[in-house]
Amino acid sequence: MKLNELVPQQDPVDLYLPVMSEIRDVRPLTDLETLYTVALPDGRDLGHQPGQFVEVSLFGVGEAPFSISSSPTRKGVFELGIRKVGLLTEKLAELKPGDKVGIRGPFGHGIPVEKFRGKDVLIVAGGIGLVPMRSMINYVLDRRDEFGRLIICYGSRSDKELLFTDEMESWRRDPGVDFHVTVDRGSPEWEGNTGVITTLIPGLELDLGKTVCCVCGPPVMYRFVLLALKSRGLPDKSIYMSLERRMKCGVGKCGHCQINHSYVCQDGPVYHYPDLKSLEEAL
Amino acid sequence: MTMNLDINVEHLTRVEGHGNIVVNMRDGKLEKAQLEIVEAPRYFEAMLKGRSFHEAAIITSRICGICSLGHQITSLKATEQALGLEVSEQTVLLRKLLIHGATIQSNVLHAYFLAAPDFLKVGSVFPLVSSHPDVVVRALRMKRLANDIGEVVGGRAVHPITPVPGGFTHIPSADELKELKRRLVEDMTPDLLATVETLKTLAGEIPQFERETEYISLRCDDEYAFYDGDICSSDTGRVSDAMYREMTNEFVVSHSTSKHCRHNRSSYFVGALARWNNNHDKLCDLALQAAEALGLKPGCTNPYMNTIAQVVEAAHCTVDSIRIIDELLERGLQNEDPDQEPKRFGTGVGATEVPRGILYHEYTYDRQGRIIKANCIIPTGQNLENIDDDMKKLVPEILDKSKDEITSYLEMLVRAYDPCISCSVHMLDVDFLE
Amino acid sequence: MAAKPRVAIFDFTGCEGCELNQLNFENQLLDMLEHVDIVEWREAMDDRPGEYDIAFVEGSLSTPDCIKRINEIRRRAKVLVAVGACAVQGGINGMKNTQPIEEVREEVYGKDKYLFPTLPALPLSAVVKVDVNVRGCPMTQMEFLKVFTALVMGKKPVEPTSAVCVECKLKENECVYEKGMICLGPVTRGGCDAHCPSFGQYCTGCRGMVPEPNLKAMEEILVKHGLSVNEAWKRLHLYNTHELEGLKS
Amino acid sequence: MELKFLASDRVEAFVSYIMQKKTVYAPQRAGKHSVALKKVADPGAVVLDYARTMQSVKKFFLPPRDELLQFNLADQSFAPAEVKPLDAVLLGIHSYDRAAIDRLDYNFSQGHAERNYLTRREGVVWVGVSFEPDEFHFSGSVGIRPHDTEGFDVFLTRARDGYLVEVLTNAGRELTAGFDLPATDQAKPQPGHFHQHIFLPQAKLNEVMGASYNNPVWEETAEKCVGCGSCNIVCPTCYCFNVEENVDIKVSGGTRERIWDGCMLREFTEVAGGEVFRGGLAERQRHRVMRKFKYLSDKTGHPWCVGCGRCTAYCTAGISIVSIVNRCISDYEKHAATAV
Ligand SMILES: Cc1cc2nc3c(=O)[nH]c(=O)nc-3n(C[C@H](O)[C@H](O)[C@H](O)COP(=O)(O)OP(=O)(O)OC[C@H]3O[C@@H](n4cnc5c(N)ncnc54)[C@H](O)[C@@H]3O)c2cc1C
Ligand code: SF4
Ligand code: SF4
Ligand code: SF4
Repeated sequence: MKLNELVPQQDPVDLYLPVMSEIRDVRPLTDLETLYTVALPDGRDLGHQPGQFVEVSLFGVGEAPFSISSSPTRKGVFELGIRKVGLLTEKLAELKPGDKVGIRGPFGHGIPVEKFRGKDVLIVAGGIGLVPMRSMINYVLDRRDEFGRLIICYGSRSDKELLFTDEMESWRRDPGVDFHVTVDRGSPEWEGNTGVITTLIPGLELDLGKTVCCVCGPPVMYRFVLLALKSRGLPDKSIYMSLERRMKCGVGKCGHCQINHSYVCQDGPVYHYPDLKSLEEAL
Repeated sequence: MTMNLDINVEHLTRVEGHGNIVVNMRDGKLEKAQLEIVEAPRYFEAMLKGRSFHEAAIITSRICGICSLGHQITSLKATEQALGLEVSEQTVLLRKLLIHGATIQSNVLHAYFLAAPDFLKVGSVFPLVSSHPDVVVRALRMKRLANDIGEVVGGRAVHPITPVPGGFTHIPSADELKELKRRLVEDMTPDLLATVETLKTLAGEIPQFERETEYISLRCDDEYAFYDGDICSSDTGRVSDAMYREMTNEFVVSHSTSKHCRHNRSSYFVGALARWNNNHDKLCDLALQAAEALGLKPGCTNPYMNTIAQVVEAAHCTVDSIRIIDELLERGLQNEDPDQEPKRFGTGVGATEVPRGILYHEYTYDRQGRIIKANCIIPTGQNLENIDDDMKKLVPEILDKSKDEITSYLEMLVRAYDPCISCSVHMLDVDFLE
Repeated sequence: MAAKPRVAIFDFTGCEGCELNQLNFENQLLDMLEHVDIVEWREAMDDRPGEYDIAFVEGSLSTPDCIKRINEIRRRAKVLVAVGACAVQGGINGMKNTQPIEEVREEVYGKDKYLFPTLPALPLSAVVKVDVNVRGCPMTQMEFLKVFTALVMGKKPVEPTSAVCVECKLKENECVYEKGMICLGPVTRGGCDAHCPSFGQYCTGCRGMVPEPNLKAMEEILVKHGLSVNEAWKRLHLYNTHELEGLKS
Repeated sequence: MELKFLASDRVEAFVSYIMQKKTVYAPQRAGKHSVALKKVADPGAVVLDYARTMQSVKKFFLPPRDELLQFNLADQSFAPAEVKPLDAVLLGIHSYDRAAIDRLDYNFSQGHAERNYLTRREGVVWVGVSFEPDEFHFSGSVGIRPHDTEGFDVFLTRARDGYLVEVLTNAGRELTAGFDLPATDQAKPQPGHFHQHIFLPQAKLNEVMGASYNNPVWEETAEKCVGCGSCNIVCPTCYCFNVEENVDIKVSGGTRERIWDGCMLREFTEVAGGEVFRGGLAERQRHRVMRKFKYLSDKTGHPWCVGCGRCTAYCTAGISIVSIVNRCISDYEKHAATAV
């Protein structure tokens, strides 16, 4: 077929214009991370899937992708958990309730929740990877009867860097949640597990035929977690992973997030692991 | 009357580069009155050694950002003479236009930003932004236009890009030149007249101090010399630029990282006042009117009047820039390739009048077109001995004043020379033995 | 920011062209003064108070006194900005570093050499922490304005990392290699809008090297275009002796 | 198709004529050795005989610096950038550059269709011209010949003493109507020969490139490559961009702009914290070439390289995309031969 016949005909859209939205609440999570509650104008709903992201911008500073940390079941506002690492995130850290940010999205391929429905849900989150996974966790908690067990493995560099510690308490107490947490290096007060996140996996109680897993964390983590899950016998088709890449547009135009033939902002950030195997540069 | 006096102005402000003024008087006897140059030496000889002729002007331009255009043009002249490179008439016209731009910008900068605060008894130009906004806006407008000449013709006002051995890498368009001309006529000329008016009101602030000395500048028969000419001394007359070493006679003194110079007397003066004294007959009418209005007379021996001579020159450069642009437009601008095929490898000297006075570069090239020997004598270095001599005469004459006043007279004296200390510590005078 | 940031401007060993370039913001100067208070600037003013938020520093460090002064400036400044090639990467002054310093002094001052102590020319970052770089020889005005507005907004300025060639290509400049000249643009950090090639002159490398430059490949290009290996490295060293020496070790 | 004739000495009159109808952009001298597409002011300055322009027509639809919006810092308001249809004649365009626009059209309409690009694309009348392949052209290897008229409204084929004119569409008829173009019975001359070839049809290339992921050619090329990104920035089918904020000196407002970017640049995949996902020059070079001959062609069946030769012509290191691809092919064939 000729190329110009492949060109889809659709109405062009202003892809890069943000919707000015209000910061409703700012809650520090640690020294570096802050949780923002954001409201679109006119009480509009963001309408996202767990695992999707939005592009957040401040005029004169920049724009960057951030995962939505709240569950779509909680309406009216949404939450972003942001780590202070550079230009934009440092300026975001100065924001107060009532300030405005630009929002575009939601973008990307989130967690295919229908594939998780009726299954045991295993979440493996490293560091800031808990931010997007929290959306799924709360989604499952809000629709408890639609899912089987909820197993959460969370690893952090130190106990000082643990996110959502208050929510963690409720997960710990919730009999329907199997919650495990470990830190690489604990402070003297730390009484929990120490060691990298993979040390949690051998001890998990898993119903292999019924478990679907989603992994999110720093780039180095994936390979080791995969090995650990494999040695537990979890089939590849039951694994999903959320990847991070540099991205500018969020809509498949700017090219930054490309991994081989795949655009993370379009085909990801959440990938089905079997699809990732054909992407040499992915992991 | 003060019998003991110690003045030590460390890191004199509002001059280019680092210098201290030191005066000691014991029991009415002046022990020391000198400008100490403490700027770190730069060792340009180590940088030039073995460098290609393409790079000579790029490197020497970095001797001083304030005088970068002057160093560049002078360096190109020396290189071209050494290698037998020909330049076109258009190149010469464009270079003269560039020199005018640089002279106007430097003289305006000095008069308004460095010297004027002295007359108005403030520490810097910044308070003037609110007290004399129209004056500041005018000064900025004049400086911008002067810099735009540098940007349009040279690609950049500081460390210009386009002048290279044998010509230019890029020439301005006719439209760009026409626009410069329009602004020179419509903005610069009235601004100059206004500057003269402003200065007239301040004329009383200029100290009355006279000391006869030798004035050295370029001189040429058909114009007020900046680019071409012989070396001319008010004491001994004209000699060719090849004789520059005999005219400068550099020597090391312990209180200065810059070498000093002398010729017929213990010291001599270079710069706007020297050019005025030697060449006032070649100035255009506008400049002569400005001189008249500001009380600048031929044979002036008051070094404080150097600032006035600079303003007079700015007027001349403006009028002459308009003339050069007309000539360029009339000839039609040609895209010419610079001549970069050396015809010989030898020694060449360049001498140019830059804002602070006469500047010399001399290079010797080997058969690969690499520098084996370089020498460069800069105006501030030539003036240093004259400044010390002025101070030695001035201090005893003003001993009835307070120490603060004496200090400020001395600071103003040094600033009047518009010294460029960055330049003066270039340290280029060495023979490289390969 | 509540109060206007206080700005101080300092110079070390260099040509002062960068400072002059700051005075050359004729069209922007008054707007700039709306946003900051300039509290110290030897080249332009007398006052010398001790407190400031942002220090713009030009020039490389080349005497023991320089080292003392820069430490003092660092101690007092919240943000230290290195301005121009001399301050950022040692610049042209660095060329003397490859020659034994005693010899150089001997050549220049003869028996008087001990009158004036001197060190190898160092970039500021060799002695103190530098927060922001404004590159170029002279400093690139466009970049200075970007840094200036960023600091006024209280945000971290972004440093360009890609080669000058990118900017040349964006402007569709005729590559000076096509004119039979050489150019260091391929390994030189952009951010100047390819100023020199836009005026037909080759890029001399004044903005320093791109991160992780492929110098072997650059040497090959220069040699292919007629320079000897020795001359190729001389050209690369012009502004970047300190950086190249660092890459070597 | 009826052929008409435009004599060389009437080209200028033809350009003046169409200039009365629409703005015209055409190749003109830009420097001593180069030709660039620029708005025509002087019809005599148009150059129809040229090898290539450094930047293709892409620059009109996806400008090197493209304002996305203007913002006001005081009240946090913004206004979208004004984007207008180009609405002009693009005269003297080579077939491969027209083919590149088909590829960009695809990129900017699939998935999310982008207003900025698609709006500018409107109102263009394409007047092509044949080209004589030089040492770098190889578009024949990707199925684009010097005489191809596809996508053009009017096409000029270089012939003796002038050009054979084909008026191909209504837009073309409208543009040329009223200008006297006599019919001719001259036959279209044979297109010129290419001096560069990829030795395999595209259908097979996907397979070859798919097998070349670990070919040593990437590391070998990386030794010569300085990573300057010129190859990306001159490519007519590269469309990657970065986004920057520009704040005015009054710090009262500014613009958000996108600027061409390239996958050969190290920072392209760098994220906060310093992780670079394609750090090595070999990986970057591989990505660039795979993008042209595999990643996007797998999806659409069309190569994303149009054989213009720019990336090779403007590479100061002399890296040739044709040599890279041919090397992959010969290694693949060698491997296939030994495997049998
Ligand atoms: C799909 C996705 C989801 C993300 N979710 C979160 C989240 O929930 N919380 C969080 O704290 N961070 C998240 N990140 C990372 C976040 O985008 C970066 O921390 C952020 O871009 C850093 O911007 P900066 O301006 O502060 O940093 P700088 O280092 O100053 O970055 C400058 C520019 O580089 C680009 N860039 C840098 N790092 C990244 C990156 N990691 N990803 C994409 N572009 C980058 C951006 O365009 C940014 O404007 C996510 C990234 C992706 C791709
Ligand atoms: S002129 Fe220099 S910087 Fe510009 S493209 Fe050519 S090599 Fe690169
Ligand atoms: S143009 Fe050549 S040297 Fe530059 S990045 Fe591309 S392949 Fe490498
Ligand atoms: S990859 Fe090279 S030859 Fe192919 S279209 Fe791009 S620039 Fe032209």
